[in-house]
Amino acid sequence: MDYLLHILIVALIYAVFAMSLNLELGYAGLYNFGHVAFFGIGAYTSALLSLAGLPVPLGMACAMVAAGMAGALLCVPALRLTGDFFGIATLVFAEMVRLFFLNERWLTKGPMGLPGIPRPSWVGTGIAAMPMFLVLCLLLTVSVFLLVRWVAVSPFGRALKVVREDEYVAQALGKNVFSLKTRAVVAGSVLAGLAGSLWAHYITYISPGDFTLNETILVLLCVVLGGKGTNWGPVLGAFAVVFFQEALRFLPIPADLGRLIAPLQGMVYGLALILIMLQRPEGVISEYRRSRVC
Amino acid sequence: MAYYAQLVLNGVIAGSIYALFAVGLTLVYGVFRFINFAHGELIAWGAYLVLLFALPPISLPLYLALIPAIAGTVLIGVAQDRFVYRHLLQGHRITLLIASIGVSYFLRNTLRLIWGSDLMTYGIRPVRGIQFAGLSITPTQLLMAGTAVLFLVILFVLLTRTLLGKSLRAVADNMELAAVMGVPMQRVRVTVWVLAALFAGVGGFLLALDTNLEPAMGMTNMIKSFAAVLLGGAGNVWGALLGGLFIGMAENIGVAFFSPGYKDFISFALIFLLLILRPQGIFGVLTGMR
Amino acid sequence: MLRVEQVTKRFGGLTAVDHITLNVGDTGITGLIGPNGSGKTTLFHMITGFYTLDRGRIYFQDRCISGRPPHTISRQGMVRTFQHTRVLPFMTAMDNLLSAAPDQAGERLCSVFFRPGRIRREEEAHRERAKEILEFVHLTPLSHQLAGRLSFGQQKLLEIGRVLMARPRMILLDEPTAGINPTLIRHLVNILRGLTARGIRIFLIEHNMPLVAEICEKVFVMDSGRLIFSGLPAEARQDARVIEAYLGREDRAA
Amino acid sequence: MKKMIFLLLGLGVLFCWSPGMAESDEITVGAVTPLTGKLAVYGEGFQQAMLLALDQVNARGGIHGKPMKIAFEDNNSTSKGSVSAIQKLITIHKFPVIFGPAASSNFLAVCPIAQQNRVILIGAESAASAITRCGSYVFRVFPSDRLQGKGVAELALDLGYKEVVLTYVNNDWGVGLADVFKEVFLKNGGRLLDEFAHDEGKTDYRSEVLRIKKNDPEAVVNLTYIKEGATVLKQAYENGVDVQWLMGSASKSPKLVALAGGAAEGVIGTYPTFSQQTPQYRAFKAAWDRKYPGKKLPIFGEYNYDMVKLTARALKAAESMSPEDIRTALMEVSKGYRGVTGDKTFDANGDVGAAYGRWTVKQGGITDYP
Amino acid sequence: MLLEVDQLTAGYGPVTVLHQICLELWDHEMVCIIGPNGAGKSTVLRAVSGQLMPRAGRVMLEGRDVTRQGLREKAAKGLIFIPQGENIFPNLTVLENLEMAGTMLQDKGILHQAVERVWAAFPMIQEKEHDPARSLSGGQRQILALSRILMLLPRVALLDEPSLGLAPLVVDFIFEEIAKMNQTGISFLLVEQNARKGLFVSHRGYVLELGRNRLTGTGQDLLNNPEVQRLYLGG
Repeated sequence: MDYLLHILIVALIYAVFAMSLNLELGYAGLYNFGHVAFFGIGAYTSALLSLAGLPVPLGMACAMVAAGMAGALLCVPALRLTGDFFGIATLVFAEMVRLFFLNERWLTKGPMGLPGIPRPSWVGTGIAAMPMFLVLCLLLTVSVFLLVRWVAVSPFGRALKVVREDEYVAQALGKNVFSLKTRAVVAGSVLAGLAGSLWAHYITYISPGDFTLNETILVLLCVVLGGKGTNWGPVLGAFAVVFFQEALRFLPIPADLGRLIAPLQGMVYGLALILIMLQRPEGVISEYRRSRVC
Repeated sequence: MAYYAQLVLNGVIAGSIYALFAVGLTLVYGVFRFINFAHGELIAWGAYLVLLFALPPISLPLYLALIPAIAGTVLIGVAQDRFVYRHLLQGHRITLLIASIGVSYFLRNTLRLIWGSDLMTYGIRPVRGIQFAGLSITPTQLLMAGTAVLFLVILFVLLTRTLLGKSLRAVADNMELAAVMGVPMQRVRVTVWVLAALFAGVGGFLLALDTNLEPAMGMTNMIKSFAAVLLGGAGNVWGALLGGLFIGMAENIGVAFFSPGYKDFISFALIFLLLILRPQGIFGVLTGMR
Repeated sequence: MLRVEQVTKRFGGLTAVDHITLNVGDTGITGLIGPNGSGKTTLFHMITGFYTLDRGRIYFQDRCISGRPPHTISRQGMVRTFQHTRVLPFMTAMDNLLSAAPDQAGERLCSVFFRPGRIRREEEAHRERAKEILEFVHLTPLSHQLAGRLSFGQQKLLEIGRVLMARPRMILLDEPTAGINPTLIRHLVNILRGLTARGIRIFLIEHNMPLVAEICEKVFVMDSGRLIFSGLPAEARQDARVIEAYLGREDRAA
Repeated sequence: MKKMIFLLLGLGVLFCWSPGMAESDEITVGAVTPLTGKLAVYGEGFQQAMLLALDQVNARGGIHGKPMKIAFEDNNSTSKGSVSAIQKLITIHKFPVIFGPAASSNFLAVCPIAQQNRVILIGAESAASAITRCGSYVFRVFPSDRLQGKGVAELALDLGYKEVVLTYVNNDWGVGLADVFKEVFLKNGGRLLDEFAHDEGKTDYRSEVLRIKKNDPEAVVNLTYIKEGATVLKQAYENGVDVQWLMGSASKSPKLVALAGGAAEGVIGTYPTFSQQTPQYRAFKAAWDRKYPGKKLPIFGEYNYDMVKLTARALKAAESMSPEDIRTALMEVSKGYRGVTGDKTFDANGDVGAAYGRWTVKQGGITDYP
Repeated sequence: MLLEVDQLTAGYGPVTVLHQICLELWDHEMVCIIGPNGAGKSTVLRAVSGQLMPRAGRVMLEGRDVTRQGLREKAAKGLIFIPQGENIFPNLTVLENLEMAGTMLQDKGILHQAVERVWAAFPMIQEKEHDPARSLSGGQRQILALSRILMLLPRVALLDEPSLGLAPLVVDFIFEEIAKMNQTGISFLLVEQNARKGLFVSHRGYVLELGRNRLTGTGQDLLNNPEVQRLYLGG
């Protein structure tokens, strides 16, 4: 049963991660291809602080703050770029962050990674901790979901959509585009930091190898598969992707063909991205579906 | 002193390969206005296809294996366009970029599926470098630099002396006008993909000849070549050449001062800075192609 | 209300706007006309902050606005439309309007979380206003339709409604009647007249000359980046330089 | 939307239908193995060695007449994959014994899970010294880095190299080993001319090689893997860097010679050794050649073999199939057990001791350094 | 009749710009389309040339229906289109621009002859043969664009606002050159904002208003027609 708990926890963490990306990609139209950087910053901050003896909730809060600040820092230069160049800049930023984790051994222990990251004390340790951790994740995911939905339907969310649809119109209507985008990225980064710190406290071990381009592609897939700009889309996408990954373990594949699985999985992801872009760029859940009916 | 000279020399040679890749990226960007993320996979496929034809059961000598391999790479390049990008050109550029990330992921994993993640080699015996004025250069490195120069010269001739090349530049300059004048658009777009794939494939082969083959070899090189593209001003072929040389030298010389763990960091930081300092320069497409 | 002084804009070797000085807003509707490529839209872009100025200054309500970013200019009460209609296609007509409401507390992320009550009240008020405006531009039945699915003319009306929502003191319209049918043009004229009655100044670029003659109290004529005429529309028709700009030079042609 | 629901349903069905559940008529243990990802190169070899041992166990009647089986679970060479894999093995299949993943970072990620679930985790090739502190349910048949780092330092000093350049692969294994090496080497009067990490999985190490050349050392300690090691050797050779290369156990493979060609000639390295003259080793070699004719022995294959054999022994000796009993049995049977790789007696931390041997490349083959 | 446009309807996306436009063009004739901004003049040329597919109506070239044919096919039949504004390739040299203009000429020799014709007619751009076209002045750019007519020697040339953005003296020069080409037997369908200029050099003129035929007649008649002035300036 713990295995199912494990999958659920992973899926929930990914759902938070995907929702944070959706805030930028779906609502503000910012194609952040380096979102994993904030996930990683959150994970490392939280892990380092709680290893240093800080209570876990405080560490998680600091993780969110740190990720948010990193997001703000990235915005200042990167938001001057538009569209795909913003994407490339963020992608490169994420690689730089990963190389920082890898090489600044005094801080992050470099490739050795950080083992033994504690879980919140009230969650408990060992096997008993799993259901409690699931509850924690569920609580946080639901709060994030409600929060994101609240933001999305608020005038702020509407202003973000205006920026996404037409920056010139937004400016002509008196919207400070730079500031709106910055706030979207910071909010997205804070939530990504939360997801990252959850991840760190769940897995209890992190190393720079966990925060590569592959993770970005995975979470990007979650968002575009589920439906960007929608509330349920990223959650659905995260569950679909995580469950798909785990389902592969149950395929009766002969041991000597085992090495084929990961590439096949990668091919499926790549193909999924291509097909979604070709057939249904808006994802499974469409942002405009409801209005189309009337 | 010789130490730094050697670093520069190595940088120049690495840079000439980056330039080969950058040219393809720049051509595609110039004509279709999107960053083909899957360009790196053309590099890797070029290298691996040579291996396919050079190993049993086909067992061609390397230079002969190169021919079908490059043909195969070109086919992949054209297929990318035919099956994916062509259908998306009307839409948003981001859709294209995500699709090209998908293509890249798909192709790289196909490579893994066939050849595995293991490091491969053409099995060339290591040869002592030729010593010259305190510098050392291997025949392979010479071949790399020579081929890069040769191909860039061929490209120059093609773009400035042939009607097709001029059409290509015309399309990059003003696609609508080119269509009005009856420039054969279909041929031009195929040519762009053929050229991009050709340069990537040949570059990939040279890279593998010099070092080894691994599935992610294209990915890292593509990102660095992108730095070269930006440095030279997107679309500018000679800019890409200079940009490639600069990136190659920067990361090689950087090792003398930083931890080698930060080798990639240098080119990434350079991309980041360039994007931010010269966001306008990026759009100087195909200027100075002469 | 709006003063443009010695404003110049160059693109490469081309001088698109050449030392323009004009004064808008002492009358209800002011027109800006001129042949294609004479720099009208460029001037609009400069007034609303989308282009930087190479020279000159612009004052709105006696405050210098040149060099300010577009959104601050808009917040001062000068709101524009675009030459090609730019509604927000994937948002409903209602949301199109709501998003234009000025100075929304709800657009600050902090208040979204900490002052929900105020935002709800504010939204309520905006919604009421938006309904009035939809009524005013005759789009009430379509308020929950995606803006992209409206007809071209309806989009034009929506765009004007959106400008109104921003509580402007002056609105800049770039070719408001381009591509819409005569009935709708009449409708539009009525709307514009209604606006001036509320004290909103209108500055518009227009090619439909009879319409300009009908509604504008004052016109400026531009040709090749220069201001060649300012005065009453009726006078403009008689002015040799204006005729020349439109029809070509008499001496060479005759 | 409909399609999506069907897809989810399909996945759910796949999910619930889990073959290979532990059945009562066979004894199954789990194994987290890098069958994909960057360590897949080694993973296949590990697997083959384990299967070889398994065949022998089952040929001799298995565990009390029941055949023994190993359920392999891939970890994609990542810590995330390892955690998922071990979760599945522990909670779905409820295996009492699990063979841990290669690479210390992956092993370290899973060992708290095993310890907390009270499931026995055995490693065959994870060397990080931190594993010693993993807990009472974690064992390894591979000696800790501490021993190997010390071994390389002693090798350098024995050969008379007091001033060397140290380079190591920038991952958990390389960094851990380098730290121990440095400690021992410096304490015993050695001096480092330069010290730097090199990235994992690159194809161009020329600038690193030049950095070595600049220091003009007599010897270079290069603690790295096969791929990286071969590339460094090859490019150093091309650049005319003629030094004595001192390497660790992870590079000791015929593949190193295959990749680096003549450039690998003369390399000296250490490895946790065991005599190849023992009957155990000869039997193992013969069995390997019978089962996999023409295939070279994989790196760490012997350890994987020993791990399976030792586990089988413990399973036989255990009073029940509960992890506690197996754990007791494991400690018991390991006492004085002589496997292919020598004495496998577990200490209180579940570690084994080792003797370090030296290898060298001579005429394109790997032999013992005299 | 060389070119006949019958009941042509066309537009972009949801907008219909042209409503049942009818035009005629005879051999050796120069016809000018005038009308206020937004009348759809340029759209007529796009729809006739094949750059924009008409929604309804017919385009007949020398009695054959070519409505559904594309730019290349029509160009092969002797109908070419020179768009307004950015109608050269700035980063190609002048010579390369000409080669692109003659891209439909299959034979190298013919191309060479065509280029020679251009050099003979416009020595001032020959001087800049190897300079990038972006270094040309506005008038030279327009000449370079018009050279395409000299190279291809079509039956009909559709010309969109050749005077756009040019100084008055240069405009006169451009129109003189157009008139010269007309005298060699090439028919022109011209869109011109500068109504007097356009009508003055043309045999006949059409006046469009809001995408519909409004007036037609000889150049002189239209020039003297007060209705034209009213259309432009209102009142």
